[in-house]
Amino acid sequence: MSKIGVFVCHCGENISATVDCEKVAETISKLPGVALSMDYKYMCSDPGQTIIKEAIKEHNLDGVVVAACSPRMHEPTFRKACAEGGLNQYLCEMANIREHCSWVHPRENSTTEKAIDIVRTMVEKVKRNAPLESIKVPVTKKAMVIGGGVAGIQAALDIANAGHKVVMIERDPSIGGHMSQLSETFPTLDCSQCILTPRMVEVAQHPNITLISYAEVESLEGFIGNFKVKVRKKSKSLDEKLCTGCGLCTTKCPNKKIPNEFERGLGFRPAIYVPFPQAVPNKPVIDKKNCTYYTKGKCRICEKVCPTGAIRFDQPDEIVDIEVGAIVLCTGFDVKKPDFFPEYGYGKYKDVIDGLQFERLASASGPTQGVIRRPSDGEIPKKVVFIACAGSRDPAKGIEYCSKICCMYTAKHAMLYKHKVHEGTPYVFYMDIRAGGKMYEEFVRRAIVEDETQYIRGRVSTVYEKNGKLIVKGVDTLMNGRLVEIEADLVVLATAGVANDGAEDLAQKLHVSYDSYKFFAEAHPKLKPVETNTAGIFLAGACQAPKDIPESVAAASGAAVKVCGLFANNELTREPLIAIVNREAPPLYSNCVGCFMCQTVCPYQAIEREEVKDRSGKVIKTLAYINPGLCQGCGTCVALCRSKSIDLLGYTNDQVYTEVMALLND
Amino acid sequence: MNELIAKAKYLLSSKTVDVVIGYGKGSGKYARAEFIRKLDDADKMIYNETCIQNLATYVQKHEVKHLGKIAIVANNYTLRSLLVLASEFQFTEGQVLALYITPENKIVEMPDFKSIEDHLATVDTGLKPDEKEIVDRIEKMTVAERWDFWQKEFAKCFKCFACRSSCPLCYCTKCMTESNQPQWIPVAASDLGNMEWHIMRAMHLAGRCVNCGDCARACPMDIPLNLLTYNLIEGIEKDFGAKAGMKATDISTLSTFKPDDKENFIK
Amino acid sequence: METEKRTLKKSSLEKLFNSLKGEGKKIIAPVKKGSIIDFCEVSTIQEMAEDYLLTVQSAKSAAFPKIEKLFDYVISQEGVSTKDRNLDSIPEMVLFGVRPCDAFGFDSLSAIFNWETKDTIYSKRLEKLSIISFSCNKADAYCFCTSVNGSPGSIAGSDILLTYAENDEFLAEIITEKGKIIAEKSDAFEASKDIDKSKLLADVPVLFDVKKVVKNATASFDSEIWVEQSLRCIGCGSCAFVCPTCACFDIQDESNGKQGSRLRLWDSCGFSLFTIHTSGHNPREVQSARWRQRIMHKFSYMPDRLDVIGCVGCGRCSRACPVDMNIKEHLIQIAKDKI
Amino acid sequence: MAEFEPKIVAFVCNWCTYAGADLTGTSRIKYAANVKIIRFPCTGRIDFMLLLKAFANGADGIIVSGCHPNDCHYTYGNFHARRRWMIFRKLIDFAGIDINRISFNWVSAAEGARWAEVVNTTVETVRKLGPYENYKQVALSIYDQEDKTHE
Repeated sequence: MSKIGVFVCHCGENISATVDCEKVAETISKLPGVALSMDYKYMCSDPGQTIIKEAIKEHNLDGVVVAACSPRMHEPTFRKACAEGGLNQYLCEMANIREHCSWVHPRENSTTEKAIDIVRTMVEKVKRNAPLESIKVPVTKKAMVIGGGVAGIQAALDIANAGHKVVMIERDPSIGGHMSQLSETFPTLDCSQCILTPRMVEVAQHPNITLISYAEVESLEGFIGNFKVKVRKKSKSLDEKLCTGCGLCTTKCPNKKIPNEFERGLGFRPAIYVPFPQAVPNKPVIDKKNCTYYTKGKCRICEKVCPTGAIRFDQPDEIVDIEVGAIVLCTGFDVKKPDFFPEYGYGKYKDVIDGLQFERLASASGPTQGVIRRPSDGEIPKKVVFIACAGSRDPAKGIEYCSKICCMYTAKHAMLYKHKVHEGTPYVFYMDIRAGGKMYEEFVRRAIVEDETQYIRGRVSTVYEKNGKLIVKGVDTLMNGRLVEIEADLVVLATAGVANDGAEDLAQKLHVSYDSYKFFAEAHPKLKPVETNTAGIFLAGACQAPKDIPESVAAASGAAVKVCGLFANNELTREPLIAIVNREAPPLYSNCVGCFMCQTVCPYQAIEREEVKDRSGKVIKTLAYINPGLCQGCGTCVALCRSKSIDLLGYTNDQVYTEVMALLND
Repeated sequence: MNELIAKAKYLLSSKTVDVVIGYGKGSGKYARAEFIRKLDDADKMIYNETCIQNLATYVQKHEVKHLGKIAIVANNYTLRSLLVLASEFQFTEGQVLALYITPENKIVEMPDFKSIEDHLATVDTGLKPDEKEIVDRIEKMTVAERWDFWQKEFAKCFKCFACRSSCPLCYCTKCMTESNQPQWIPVAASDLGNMEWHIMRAMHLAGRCVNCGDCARACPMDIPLNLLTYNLIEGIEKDFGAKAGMKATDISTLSTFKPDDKENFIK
Repeated sequence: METEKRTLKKSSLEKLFNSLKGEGKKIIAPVKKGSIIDFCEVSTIQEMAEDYLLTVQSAKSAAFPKIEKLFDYVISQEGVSTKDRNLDSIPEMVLFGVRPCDAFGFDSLSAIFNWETKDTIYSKRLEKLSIISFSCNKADAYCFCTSVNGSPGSIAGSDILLTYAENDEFLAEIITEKGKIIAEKSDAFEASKDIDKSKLLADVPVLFDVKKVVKNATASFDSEIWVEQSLRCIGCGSCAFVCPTCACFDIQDESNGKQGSRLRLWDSCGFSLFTIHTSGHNPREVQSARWRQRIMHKFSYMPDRLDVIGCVGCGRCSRACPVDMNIKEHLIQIAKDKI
Repeated sequence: MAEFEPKIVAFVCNWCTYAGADLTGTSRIKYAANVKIIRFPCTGRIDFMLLLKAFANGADGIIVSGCHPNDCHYTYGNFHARRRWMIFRKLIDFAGIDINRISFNWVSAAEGARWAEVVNTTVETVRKLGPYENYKQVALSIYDQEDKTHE
């Protein structure tokens, strides 16, 4: 028979005021398997804990029940005490007779009776507790950062500076992301390149960071601390070791009329190109779709002119396996495509552009060297209309959310324009101005007051061309819906920020969940904003939702800290309260019949297939296997399992069943 | 049915399959399962209104599995059972060749899941009017009446588990009722043991049962067990728009969810 | 004792019934329960099924119920205390209107339960049980009593056997002392007439030589026939549970954790877990081995050890079987010279 | 005669309702003592058999409660549980079990007062329904089943 020790706490008066603790202890002492049952004023006090420790030794207890407050309050305390007393901490249970009893009922027999029921139930449970050891999972102290925008850069640098290896994967030929396209940044109007470029270089030169540009994730295996990532290094048609980045090839390339992605199509680039002057790495790649050699089979001029003979036309894509312990997802966002705004004539009229295009126009390194010239004829626009919420907050367009950054950058655009074209007038059509943030409201005020931006509260119904002007028709809701018509020279759309193409695909590869807009989903909206529901994979930046630079950077540092926390130990220790699939002697091996209905209920992709093989290696049976590194112990699979092959340690079928019986049978 | 016999002989002689599971004349009301492995045995095969046992049950049987590749005479229930089994990874495509027999007694070979799925998409797999009628009748009773109705029925049960054994989807090697730590369900065929057993079984078939009715036919005490699953099938189709055994890749109703599942009882 | 022949008028049947009732005996008789006919307690003779061949279940539950409490127990700090069941609680019972094959079944049951040690509860029930059976004047294709040493008019196992004759009379055979007492108490019987019983009985042809079944089965443990015959079998327990002679049971405790009862429950050798060991090893791993066990136990082991055949040819197992495992056919096959 | 005091078992999840019930305590809100709580990590863990077992062991009523939709600590557990209850409730109702004796709720860690209310209303409902006699009889039947053999 088991030897259970029961310790009933008075909690000063908190329990004993309404519960007859002596009677509880006395009644419980008569239960089979109870070796010791006593009450004491403050179990959680040092003397109280000492009593438990000594009782464990003296009575050689194999289970302890502390009848006191909520386990959510003191379970760790008493489990620690038991461990110090030489009893496995998972053989200690708490009976909650304070929050669930003494505090919610008056001083009556029924209250004491209830307390007795509660304690008896835990006594019966603890008889069925098994000693458990915390789970140790080895950790590969190397992180992967996917995406080289400002968030990725920040995360990578933070982790690397903490002394851990980082592999950064960037889809494009250069890191930098959208921030490298920006001219100035709100609310300080300091030059984006000037603050970003040094960080980009730091990444490239950091001894702890391996940068793999022009590469994408193929697949992911493994679990927290032990991921195996397959990465496809897209062929650059270039031997990077030999290339010095002299750029001769790019000047000699005959095919120079390719719309430049970096300039958002406002400029051109050759087929062999470096995305932008400050690119990192600053070495060219060949754009196979547009290269004459790849399309027509002749040319090879770059190869001829290359002083180091670095061009490799026959270079294949390369798949590399990388083992990492944690992953930070920073794949950023995109903006809505032209076809989305037929009513604004985007894509139809050259002078209707989006915010990022305006950034390029305003950028000193841009196609117009920072002079605001409209794309159609290079004229300097006299009237510019900025349309906020182009797509955002528009259920009709399927985007119900606020893209958050547009209000600020629109104000910034208006200012930049005014600063560059003093005689010009900027107009802004807006729904609401959302300028929450340090110095943000002040910034918008400046745009309105100092730079005389005309803010018109209302939506634009249509934009059309009439003798060289863009007619913008809208309403001013503050002038009780008066129709407004502006003859603009340039129209700038603050297009909605949306998830990247392929975000869904990537999410599925990494088993992270995503919301209905294809933005990656955090594990908890408030308390786990940088975690995903796949342990070991973290989020930062605009791949989660539209974010501005400070937010992205903050999130990145947050994610970096999570990674460093994970890397702080050689093994990560987890509570062993996880599900396990039962094992039986052959020929049954397990009650599991491998229907894998459990696999789809698991929120953590913790359930894998395990093959039982005979000596010859022939598969006899395929069973569910629960990865202890991934299981979080919710137990949904346990309740679902028809053959009762899965059980949840700490809440086993035997334990919960017994609790029901004990609670109802006195 | 000569066409069927010829088909069986061909499949065996051409080594397409090692055994054809079909029907032969029975000694009672229903035809019995025959396992044709020799050409001459094929002459035993019949197909008529007495052939209603859901032969998919045998696909899971140890000895039958080991006979080799299987061809199985199938009706729509059999086909759906096969797809459920497939969706639960109990056999792989190509292991079982279904010989579906049309109402016009034409034999259609269904070697892969797609052919079965395409066929099922064209047939009416809903509850039959008479089935609906019984469910409605019981639903119209008061709770007390329903309780008495079922207690009388369950009292007949002596736990021979013919319902379980005859069900193609009850294939656990160790049934929950045999798991004894804890002993979830009393082993005794007592009123409680019987009620808990039948409710548990029905619940384990929720979203999986294809409504073949073999459990009720198998019961020597004539307990109308299929009513329990009829009722589930109705509700599951209404609440979740789900129907078991229509696709080999289906995810079972209870193994998934929709954030907007509608109920009216959780306060 | 020597069997006494009497006559019972159909009209006096109720008199007999009521006299038994009058003694406060619990009377079990075939009753129409919805779509099936089963043994139930009846308080008037009218509740009895009008016209029946056989009940779905056998009569064995009168002495070997599907649930039999062996003892109660209570767990306390001092340990476990048990309370034996009170045998006096077992009621005086009469099986009224059973068939000869059912009555005959108790011979094999007793052979098992009282093999080496006498099973007190079973014997007590049997002791308090009187059997008034009706000969069969009809049979169906599943019947084969005559092939296993039985007959539609067999007196074996009955206390009183009634055989329906023309002109609303029964030929009554008072077989045992128990029967005699019943007869006297009831005062329903009349002096015997000269009736040729054999003419009144159903015709059940002998289909196989049971000695050959015993010989061949015993000799063919490793025969392929078991696999062949059992391919169709789905391993449920319906055959065993309706069988008058199947006596396998399982011992289980029912408890709420602190107190409970130890029970004896019907079990079936057809169940896949019937013989599984704690080690995981199962000596009868496949259905064919379990089917062989069923046949061998009835036709080899029991004749060998208990000197009875474990089958009375009632055919219930075949009627109940969901997949038409017709035992008659299988026995005929086994009886063939070469298997 | 003293008022009937129903026995009620509450199956609750650790993260929302159990914490909510703790809050009821810390806020010193009083409620009926008839209800006793069994703690689970998640409503997804609650096996439907446990509800039957509660009745079989003499419960007159049952409370099942967990996190509101979208608040599940394990993201989806309560969604799976909701489906399970939708199906199970219909089934046992069809089998003649009184579903008015089972109260399903979402009670968050912040809803201490609501927990008290859930308990009190459930206790009142079940008190009106009275002891779950016919279920208790069936449950006890195991001990006298042999006498019912020939019913």
